Amino acid sequence: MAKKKTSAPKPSAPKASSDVDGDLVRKLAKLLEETGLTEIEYGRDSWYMRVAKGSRIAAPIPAVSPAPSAGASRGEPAADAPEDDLSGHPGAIASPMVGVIYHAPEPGAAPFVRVGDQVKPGQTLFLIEAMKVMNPVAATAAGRVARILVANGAPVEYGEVLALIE
Amino acid sequence: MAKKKTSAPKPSAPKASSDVDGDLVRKLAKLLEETGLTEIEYGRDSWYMRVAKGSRIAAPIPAVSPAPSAGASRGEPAADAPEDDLSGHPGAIASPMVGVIYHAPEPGAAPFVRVGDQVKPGQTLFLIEAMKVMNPVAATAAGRVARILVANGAPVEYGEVLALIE
Amino acid sequence: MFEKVLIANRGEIALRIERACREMGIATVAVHSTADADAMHVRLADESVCIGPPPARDSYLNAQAILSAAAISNADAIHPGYGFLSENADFATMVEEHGFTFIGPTRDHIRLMGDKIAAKQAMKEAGIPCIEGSDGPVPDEDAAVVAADKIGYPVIIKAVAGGGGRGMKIAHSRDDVRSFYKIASAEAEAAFGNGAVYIERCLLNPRHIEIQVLADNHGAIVHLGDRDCSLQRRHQKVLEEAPSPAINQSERAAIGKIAVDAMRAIGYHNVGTIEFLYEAGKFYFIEMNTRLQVEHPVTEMICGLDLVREMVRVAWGSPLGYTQEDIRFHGHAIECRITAEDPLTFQPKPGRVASYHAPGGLGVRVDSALYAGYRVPPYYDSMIGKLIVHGASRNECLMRLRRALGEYVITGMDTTIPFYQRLLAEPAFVNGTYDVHWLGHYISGTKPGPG
Amino acid sequence: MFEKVLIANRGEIALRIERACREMGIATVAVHSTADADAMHVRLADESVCIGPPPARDSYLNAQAILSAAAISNADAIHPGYGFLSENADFATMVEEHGFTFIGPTRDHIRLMGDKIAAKQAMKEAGIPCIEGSDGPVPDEDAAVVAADKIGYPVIIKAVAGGGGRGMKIAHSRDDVRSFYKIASAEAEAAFGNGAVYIERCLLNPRHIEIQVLADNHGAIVHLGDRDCSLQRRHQKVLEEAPSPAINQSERAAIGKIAVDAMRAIGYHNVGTIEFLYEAGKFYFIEMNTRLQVEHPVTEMICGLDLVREMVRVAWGSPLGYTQEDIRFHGHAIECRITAEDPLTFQPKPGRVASYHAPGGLGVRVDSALYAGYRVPPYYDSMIGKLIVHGASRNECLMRLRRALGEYVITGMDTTIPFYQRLLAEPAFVNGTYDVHWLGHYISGTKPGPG
Repeated sequence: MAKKKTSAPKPSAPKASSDVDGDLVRKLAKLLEETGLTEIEYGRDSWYMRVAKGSRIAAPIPAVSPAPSAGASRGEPAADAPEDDLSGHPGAIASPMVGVIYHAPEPGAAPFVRVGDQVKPGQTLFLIEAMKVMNPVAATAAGRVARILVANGAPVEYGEVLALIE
Repeated sequence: MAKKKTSAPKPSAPKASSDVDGDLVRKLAKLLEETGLTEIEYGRDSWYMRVAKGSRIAAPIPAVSPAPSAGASRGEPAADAPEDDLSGHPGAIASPMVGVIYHAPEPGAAPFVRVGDQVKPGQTLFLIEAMKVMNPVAATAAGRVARILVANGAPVEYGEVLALIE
Repeated sequence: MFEKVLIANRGEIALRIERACREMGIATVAVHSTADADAMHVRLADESVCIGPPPARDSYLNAQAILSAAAISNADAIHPGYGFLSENADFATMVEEHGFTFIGPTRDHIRLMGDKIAAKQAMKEAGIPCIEGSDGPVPDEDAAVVAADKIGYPVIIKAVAGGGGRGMKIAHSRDDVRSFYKIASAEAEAAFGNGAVYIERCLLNPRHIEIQVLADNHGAIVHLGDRDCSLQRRHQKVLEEAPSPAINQSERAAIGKIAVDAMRAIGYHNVGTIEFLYEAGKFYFIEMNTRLQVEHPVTEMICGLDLVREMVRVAWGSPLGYTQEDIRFHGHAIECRITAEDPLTFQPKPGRVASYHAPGGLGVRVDSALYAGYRVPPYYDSMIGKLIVHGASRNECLMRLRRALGEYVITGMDTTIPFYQRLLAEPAFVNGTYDVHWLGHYISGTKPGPG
Repeated sequence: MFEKVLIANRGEIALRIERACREMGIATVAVHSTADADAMHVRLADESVCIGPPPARDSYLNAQAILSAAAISNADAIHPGYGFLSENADFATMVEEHGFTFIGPTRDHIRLMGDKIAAKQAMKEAGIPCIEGSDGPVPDEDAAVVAADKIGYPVIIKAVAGGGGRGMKIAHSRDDVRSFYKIASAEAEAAFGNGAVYIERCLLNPRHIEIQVLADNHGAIVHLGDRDCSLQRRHQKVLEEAPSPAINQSERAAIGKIAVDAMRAIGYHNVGTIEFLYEAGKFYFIEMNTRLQVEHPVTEMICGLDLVREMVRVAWGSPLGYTQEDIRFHGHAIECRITAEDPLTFQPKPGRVASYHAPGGLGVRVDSALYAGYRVPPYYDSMIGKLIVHGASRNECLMRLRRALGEYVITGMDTTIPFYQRLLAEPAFVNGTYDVHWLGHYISGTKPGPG
């Protein structure tokens, strides 16, 4: 009968994995053979894996975020994960403001700290210039300067990791 | 620093790895064997896991698809899964065409078959009227008429299950 | 033309401005709080700068951080969007003093219109109709009656020092004025220590109708017609349409001309909106907004102009290049402000968008920064998108709105889409007969009060 | 008005028609093959009927199944969309004979225009410019020269019985005619057993420009301007724009008037498109399409009409209600046909849409039946959506197209979006100087041949 929508919109379709290159297909085929599985699904972008034996069923690949992005849409590289990871580092010194960072009190002077230096809490590590005012960035704990992550004179944004103290 | 998109758009998901993790597949295959499951799904990114045992034919997945539908958008009920399930029944008699179904050769006459009747292959079960032509629908195998699913005079669409022969 | 514009905003309006800049070949800098690192306006901009933690006062209202972001990204100009710092004359001043162009009106006009009393005075002098009143306190009953007679009934007797309804009385006749004068004065004395009262025309069932103006820096000024924003909940606009179903072509032209003349008189630049109450064929000035408005798309749809592009062009110093006679209005447009709120109680409910599918097809425009997987942060306004539809007639527009709302899929969180679907069944909306009070009564389930 | 319309199509055009019907308050019936049970046009229709298995000949081309579906769903009328049965005069006849209204031209006009020789003759008689030719075979060299002199050089010598380029020679001068006449005739004799050749004007770098017409059943006819569809790959249109960047206002008005006069002469009803080759200021009839076309949205964008709504209204018997003078063109529109193909090789690649996010904002329209999770079936056309942009000028339109393509996200499968992004960097496209051969050369990486 004609399906009135009061009774019969259809649930979504079953699906299988698709869109893989030949080598990948061959590799998966070989794995099927080797393991005696009847099915392997495999995801991309936000990882997914599914293996099955015997029956064939429908299962969703978890939704990947379809958000547009200037980078992605232009096919440009899209990862600075390592940089992001540092924000979770216990000794990370994050920028308290947007501005330009300086390693030394004035041009030509020695830097406040160098990698390897021991620092005390409250010791000035950098200056950040914002709106023509120099703001000191101080160490929050004692330790050794393990890494300095921004170059002298570089612009920094809020929360950007400037250095690691260990 | 200001994030130029040439160098630093933020990924929302881990980068795709085009290499299939063969070890993972082998590990999951071994788990299948060991546990007697027929299926393992596995995800990442806010985690996902699913195991299954025994065969399931069609799994309607809740909320997998964001497709608009007239029914859904009006908050109307949206499932006739039981009806759909019958299409996989081995004794299902599916309508070969769109039309109006008749149980009997003419108004007032006895129906071709009733539930419980034994039928032979080729035996007429129904007539379907399409474009003013009556087309017989015949049994494809011998068996007992287990269910008749459409009322006399009802419109039927292509592939709609008309009866079950067991 | 500008090479790079910093957008000091977030959400759909940041995206809206980015789109306009991109279409003009201008690079964009998005600023964002840490809560918005994954927001669409950040993803789609050419560059982004994190300017602070989630609270708006530390990020989107942090003028210093925004100016530092403009400095380190070498932006030429700053577009403030709406809300946040968009009507902050001090911010506009700082922007200019740091050598950036502020894409909006002059700081002086922002300041003038930000002072509601000075604004009313200036607009009155510039010929904008304001509500008739006694021009100061009335000393006694007889003076009150004289003033009320001159204004016409009903009038409202209000405490000069007042607010909140105390010392406020509606008088429908001379007798009422005589009866209520002393009561109002006594209430005012009791409440505010000042018994002085004044008299104004009382509007019972006004509509909110506003006029969009656009001016370049060379003396060219046009109006882009009217918008009807009478559907309000707690003084927040909920749905806007253009043109207003309540006024006709000649009223439109007349109030438009008055607006243009007034803008010329005060030397206004860039975009602005003059808001009026409208009742019984007359307009009464409320206030002027010296910025782009949320509801600007309905104007764009009927007059075929890109208002953000025009703002940028005019801020650069380009001439309008057209006159009032070139502005033509086509059809009708309606905008729904979709919010992350319970569609019955309007309680804000931020959450994660599980799936997202925007409506498409002829006459449908969606301005939204949502996407599947996006988490709506709890720190900011609950508006998550605007659905704008355009049709040859108001009826076609309503039918298209119904169709588009039915196609719009946002799962995983509550939105006000179902509210708008219900609204489309209300005769007062369909017939366009609503006033500014109607929606409040509709939502609370109460009957409108006596007219 | 019709109460229920059956849409005998699938994909974006079925959705397009559904949207128009819904906005007119008309119920819709979707038909579908078993492969399309989850398609958007099925999900969004009021009712759906499965009419057959995946192959189109058994479902979307199955006239009997479609008419049965119309009968069991009590539809009043059938809209055929484009492709499938839309230009099948027998189907139109069956539809009418079974008591349904066919939403399109009359069966006689469909049949006439389906016969390319009869169509050309009829159009010529109705005043439509056709390519100049010898009106039949030329018996010898001298006759060939006389004919060629009259037509003007270059001319093409073609086999009467021919096709596929054999027996076909381009002659740039009298000497060429004399040199090539015998060769062409001999080749024709060898290839087709018939040495007769005729002579036609040779177009070297033509554009494809077409005129949209619309007629009611009461004698009112308008043209809705032109579309330039010169960007073709293997005779398939790839991108269309309106108006053509190659013709001016007076050429447009002139060819439009010729089209309207011709349609009046043949008593045409509903929509139709007269396709021309255009070169050096002259139009030459190719064929007439008696249906809605894929590229109709660019016309809608610039003239503000809903063509599907107009088709339905006119089929019902409603008068147009406007005249040619009421039709005004605003700005410029471009349509990209997004296909599920490799963006370099154009190899069709059906697949599953992993995520989907359509571009939004001012001047952007998406007509697509895709959604996240949808599996594009391998049985039908590879077109999965149309991106249509409108702008005040062609340049604004191009900038907006670039912006919108950049926002369009379809993952999980290949689409031609990257192809269009590359196209936007090509001077021949940006400057609008392309002809019908340009895209083929661009894609194959070859230089255009000598002019």
